[in-house]
Amino acid sequence: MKALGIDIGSLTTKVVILENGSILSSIIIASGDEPESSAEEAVEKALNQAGLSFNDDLYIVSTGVGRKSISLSQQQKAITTCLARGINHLLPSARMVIDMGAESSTVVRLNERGRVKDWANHDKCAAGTGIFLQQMAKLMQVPLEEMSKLSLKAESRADITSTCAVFAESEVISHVHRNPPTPKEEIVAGINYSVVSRIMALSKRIGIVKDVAVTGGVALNSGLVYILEREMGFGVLMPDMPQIIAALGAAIIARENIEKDLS
Amino acid sequence: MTEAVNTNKIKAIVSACRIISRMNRARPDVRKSEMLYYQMLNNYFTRLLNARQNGDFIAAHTVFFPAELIYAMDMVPMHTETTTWMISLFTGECTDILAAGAELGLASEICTPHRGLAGAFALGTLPRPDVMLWSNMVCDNTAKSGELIMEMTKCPGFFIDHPFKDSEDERKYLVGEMEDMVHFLEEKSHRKMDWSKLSEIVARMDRQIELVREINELRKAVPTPFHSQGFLELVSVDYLFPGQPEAIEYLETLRQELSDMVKEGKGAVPDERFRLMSLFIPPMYLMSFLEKISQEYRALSVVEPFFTYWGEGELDPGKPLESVAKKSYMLPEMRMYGPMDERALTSIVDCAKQYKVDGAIYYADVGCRHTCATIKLFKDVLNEIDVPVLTLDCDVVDPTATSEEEVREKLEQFFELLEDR
Amino acid sequence: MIIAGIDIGSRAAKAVILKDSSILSSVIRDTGPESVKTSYMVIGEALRDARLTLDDIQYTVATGYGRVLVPFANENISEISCHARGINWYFPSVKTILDMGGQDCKAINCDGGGRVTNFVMNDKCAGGTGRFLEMIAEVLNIPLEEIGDVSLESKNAIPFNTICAVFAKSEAIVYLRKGAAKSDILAGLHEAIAIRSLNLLKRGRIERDFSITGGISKNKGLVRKLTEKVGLEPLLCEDPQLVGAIGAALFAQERLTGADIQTTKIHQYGYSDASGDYFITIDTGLCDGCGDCVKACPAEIFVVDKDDSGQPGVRVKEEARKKLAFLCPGFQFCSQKNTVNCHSICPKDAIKHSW
Amino acid sequence: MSVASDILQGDNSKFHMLDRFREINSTFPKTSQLLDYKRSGKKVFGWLCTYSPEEIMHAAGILPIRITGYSQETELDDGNAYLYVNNCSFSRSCLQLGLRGEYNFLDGVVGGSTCDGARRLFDLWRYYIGTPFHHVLTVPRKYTEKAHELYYREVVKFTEHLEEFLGFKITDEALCQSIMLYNESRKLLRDLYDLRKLDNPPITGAETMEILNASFHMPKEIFNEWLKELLREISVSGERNSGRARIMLIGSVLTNPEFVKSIEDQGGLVVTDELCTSTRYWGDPVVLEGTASPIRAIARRYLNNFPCARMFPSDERFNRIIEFVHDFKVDGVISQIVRYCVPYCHDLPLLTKRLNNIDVPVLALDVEYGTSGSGQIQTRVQAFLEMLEAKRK
Repeated sequence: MKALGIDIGSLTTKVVILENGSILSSIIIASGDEPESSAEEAVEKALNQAGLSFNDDLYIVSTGVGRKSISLSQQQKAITTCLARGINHLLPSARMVIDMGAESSTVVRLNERGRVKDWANHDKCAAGTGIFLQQMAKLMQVPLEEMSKLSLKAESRADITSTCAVFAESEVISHVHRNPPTPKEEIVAGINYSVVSRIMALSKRIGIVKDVAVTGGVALNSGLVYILEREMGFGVLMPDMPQIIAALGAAIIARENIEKDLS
Repeated sequence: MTEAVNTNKIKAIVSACRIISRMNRARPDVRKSEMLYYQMLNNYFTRLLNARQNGDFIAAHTVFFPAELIYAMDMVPMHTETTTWMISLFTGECTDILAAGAELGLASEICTPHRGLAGAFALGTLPRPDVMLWSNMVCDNTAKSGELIMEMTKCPGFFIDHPFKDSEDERKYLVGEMEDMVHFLEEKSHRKMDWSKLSEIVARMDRQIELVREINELRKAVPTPFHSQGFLELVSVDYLFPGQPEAIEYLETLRQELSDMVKEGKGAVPDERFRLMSLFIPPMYLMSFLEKISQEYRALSVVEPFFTYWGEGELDPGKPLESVAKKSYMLPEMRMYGPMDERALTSIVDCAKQYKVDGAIYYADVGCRHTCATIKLFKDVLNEIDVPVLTLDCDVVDPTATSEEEVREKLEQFFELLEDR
Repeated sequence: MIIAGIDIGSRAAKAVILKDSSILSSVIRDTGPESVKTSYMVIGEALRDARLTLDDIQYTVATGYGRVLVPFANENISEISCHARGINWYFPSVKTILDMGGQDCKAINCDGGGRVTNFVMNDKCAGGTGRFLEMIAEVLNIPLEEIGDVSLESKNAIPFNTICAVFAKSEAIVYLRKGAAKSDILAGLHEAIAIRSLNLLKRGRIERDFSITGGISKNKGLVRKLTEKVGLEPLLCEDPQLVGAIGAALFAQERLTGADIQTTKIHQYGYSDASGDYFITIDTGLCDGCGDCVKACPAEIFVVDKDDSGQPGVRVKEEARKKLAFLCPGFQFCSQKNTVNCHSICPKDAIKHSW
Repeated sequence: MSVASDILQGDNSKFHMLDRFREINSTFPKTSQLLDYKRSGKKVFGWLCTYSPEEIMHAAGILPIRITGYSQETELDDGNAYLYVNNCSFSRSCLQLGLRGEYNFLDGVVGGSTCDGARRLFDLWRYYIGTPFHHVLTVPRKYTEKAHELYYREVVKFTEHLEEFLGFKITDEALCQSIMLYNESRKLLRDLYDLRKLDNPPITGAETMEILNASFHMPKEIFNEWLKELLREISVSGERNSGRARIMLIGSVLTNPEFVKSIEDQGGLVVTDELCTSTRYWGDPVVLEGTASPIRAIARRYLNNFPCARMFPSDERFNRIIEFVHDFKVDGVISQIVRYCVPYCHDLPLLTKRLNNIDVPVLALDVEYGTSGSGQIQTRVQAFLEMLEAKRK
């Protein structure tokens, strides 16, 4: 019996298949309007990759925003639980996970057993991490990858203080239209910094403890992670595939359930 | 502002109470206390509705204003915040009164109950009072909302300045404020303060507090006998009926019911899973939803340090005014709104231990700066004794603040966390 | 006298060139991340269309987010003043303006001379701005231009819990997952925005006539909802996005002449509805009220009378203004059928059709 | 810490003394006088709002300085984590500075139970930062004799607490001297403001704010001398400022001169204000005559002083504002309210009505503490000024 975890995010859907502790296959696809179909598509791809099919008997655990809207999972688990499990599997020393997703960021504290001790989501007006960065990239007409490079170049940064993603955007615009205009890289650095400072506020609310691991698509933005480390005052851990950690956690839970059923 | 009174929303509260009572009568398993509770609400708002016709003297007042004095002068009290809450609770609808508040030019930073009640007066949802009474207990909003309402409804008003700390001088000052207020009321209403009646009320208030303490004792039982959102009954009974006979009747009935359940070892839900501490007030418009969730996950609120957990002390009918002043310092809420000293912090820890709570839910009403400013503080204190705290961003009355989906999502995460431990 | 108005908005940049208070050319482009470039781009295109060079422009006023960064502008004036002045040029009777821009939403009150008497702006919450609708359009992947029309298809609108751009989005996603119709989601959101705009308007004064400017006013669904909420039929001009730039140009003209240009004005009659724009513009600056068009028009929609300043001029009949689409077949069609028509016969070429 | 003032140093100022005030602001809290003070073994106390009697501290040989936040709007991650986003950015800004050790040099903090933000700031300050001495006075919200009696008792308790902490008594002579000193700065500041009543005031609002900011963070002995010198400079300078309209600034705590400058750069001549960081700070003198004790005189002054929106009845404040509108020939009022500054939010509708009744338009801005007035705010100010001009036509 194969343990399979699906993480249905607002932008991407991730699937991880486990076989006794090791990742058999993992897949990331863009989420469509229909979570059901995106889930099926992702699972199918993952199965093919692992040389399996729907006929093999599978135990599926789903997580992420869309976890409830799919029929093919035996169990649904909250993103926090899965993040904890996933990171604990890869980086057992981590006591804190900062997951920077598309819609929102979540900070999770783990106890010694790698279980969720506490967590915090963004307050009402500070949501939208990845999407925010995407829009900013579009606004600045800089490809997302370029953003992090640019921000690393900046000597100083523009102040972008608004917590509301949309108003931060108009702050960016007024930086663009300022006389003299603020240099691009400084604006980009400012954008990254504003995201980081929101995450810092979040982390401080539940208390920062080493080691800290970063996950989620935004974790790939090296410029942002650089600022984050500077603010934290120490280096952070980063798993190889930061986007799939929640899916991995779900798969691990699936495996645990399989074992439970066996015993 | 407007004299046109449109009390449909209050009527809605009344009819809702009637319907609930009717439904309850049909239920064999219904708590008698619950029947009484809705009867009381029904009476409170019916009396308010008919006050004009009956030529009664309506005294509008903000939360934690000593309504004992109003009752003692035989006036009809109108608890402005609670009324706004109830509107939200029973109609699930307060967008228009909030919008009306905004149109007055009240910024969205002003907490919804106060923006709402200003709007409610503007729309004539609340009847025009004969006097507006308010105090700065507990926050800047309660301190400030009175004047605008006075100007809108063109009615006289009195502001009781409630000192911040608790000392001889400050109590003396508070009593002085109340004396002045009584003179003001006597002058405006041409009624005399009935001091003997006030003493009776104080005596009953003392009994009332005692009963709540006993009820809280019973709630320590595992499994806990009182249903999750039940504590709001206790809160509104104190807000609306301080020292009133019906309050005593309700509380005695409830205490009896609970002690019976405890004797039989019966819990409010079949095999309770999580015992929760509630910090601050849950969103009114999600009340039934939260009750449903607590049934679903068998997770109940067993203690609310700042809402049902009275401070030490007794009231002395011999010194009625002093007692009313003293009560304001014994209020559970006072621990939170006064100086945040050790007293407040230790009390939470004690509650957590005595009531064997598994976790605490912090309702972070985005409009309430007081409560939100202490989230971190309480989280740290409770985490020290290994009690996880869930912070739920919400608003007491504004349904646009949080949707059921958001709240369910967070609660499920929290219960998973508790499960995992 | 040739002057220019430049409006560098948060999302779109506009340029208008006026000659003796009639439009020579106008341009609308997206605002890039470098507004200096953008401003040169739009004025360049406008000049090309008008076959002019920058030297021909006697005075330029800039407005909008990027107003301070227009190198060739003689002066910059806030978009609030410019919108009031601009709308007054189209509809002198307008006292209340709702300007729905990309990043902010403004309720403006002005007097008969297009002077601002009061204004309110949306605060620290972007719900109800163009950006908000863009985000929603992205989620539902429907082109922004179409969401208004789609919302009109809704049978039962979904009541929305929030107008926070960020959260409304995630809520929309939730509803999508539940399989709700996009039209119903959009209808719900449009409802929410309309209510929000109404509150904004109420914080100022709501008096006749009422007009909506800015890109969003092209959104038929929203205009419908606003009309319901406000209870006033809004006067909509042909190109709501240009109002700011025209206002700026008019200020430029005022600076040159010093005189108030209220007397010479373009008059616009008509409306736009789901089926399209139906406007007849008469340049009263050129029109001498000869009345030839009155005779020429088969639909008899014209009438000659005196304006406020007693000048004779041709107008579109009061009763015809609201049903132009039915009375007048439109210039294309009419010009094919009748060799003699209002355009051909007008000695001053003062009449224009939008369809 | 004070980026804004650094920027200001850029434009070469007309007055030599002004630069010295700016230097204080740009170096605070590492100001030379402060450091000297500490080195000489003297104590420095921080006070938070205008209801904390400075004279008492000064008479005890303590240097009282005002606790202010970052001079610029900035990310407040600590502030947000501890005080949550819905407490005003001023209290969050102050707390963050405290949490980051910027105020570690303080020997004590003093405040009043003036508003929720201040109260909570002090609760968290005590719990997370801790300062050797910590005192919060109950400040009544009324002007009644009973209220005065209570506040007097509070000031006495504060004095006793202080004496206990210091181990010596504060003499009446010392108190009287402190009162003289502080009254002198109040008088000098009033003289400065009188200059702004002129049709072409010699000093701008932004410059005035630099002076006030310095006054919070330096010994009054030196401040008074400097200000005298500056007033002399001004009197001979023949400077004249003119603008499109005469503006009065009202509302929440404001310390960033950049904000005022952004209004003045657009032609708005800021001629006066109603802010706890200026007029409400130096408002009224302490009147010693006919009072039993200096402490009584101090207590009476602080409670009766130009009121904060927290006080009741609000018309006390409104009337003072209207008085200023007339005295300074104000064309329009700009109200800047820091988000979640609830007392001012509540007053705004009432005040706007009263000002409109005397045909004075009000521009309501809600801002974050430290804002430099860029972006959207600039547009509104510009439109407001254009409106005022059009109104005059």
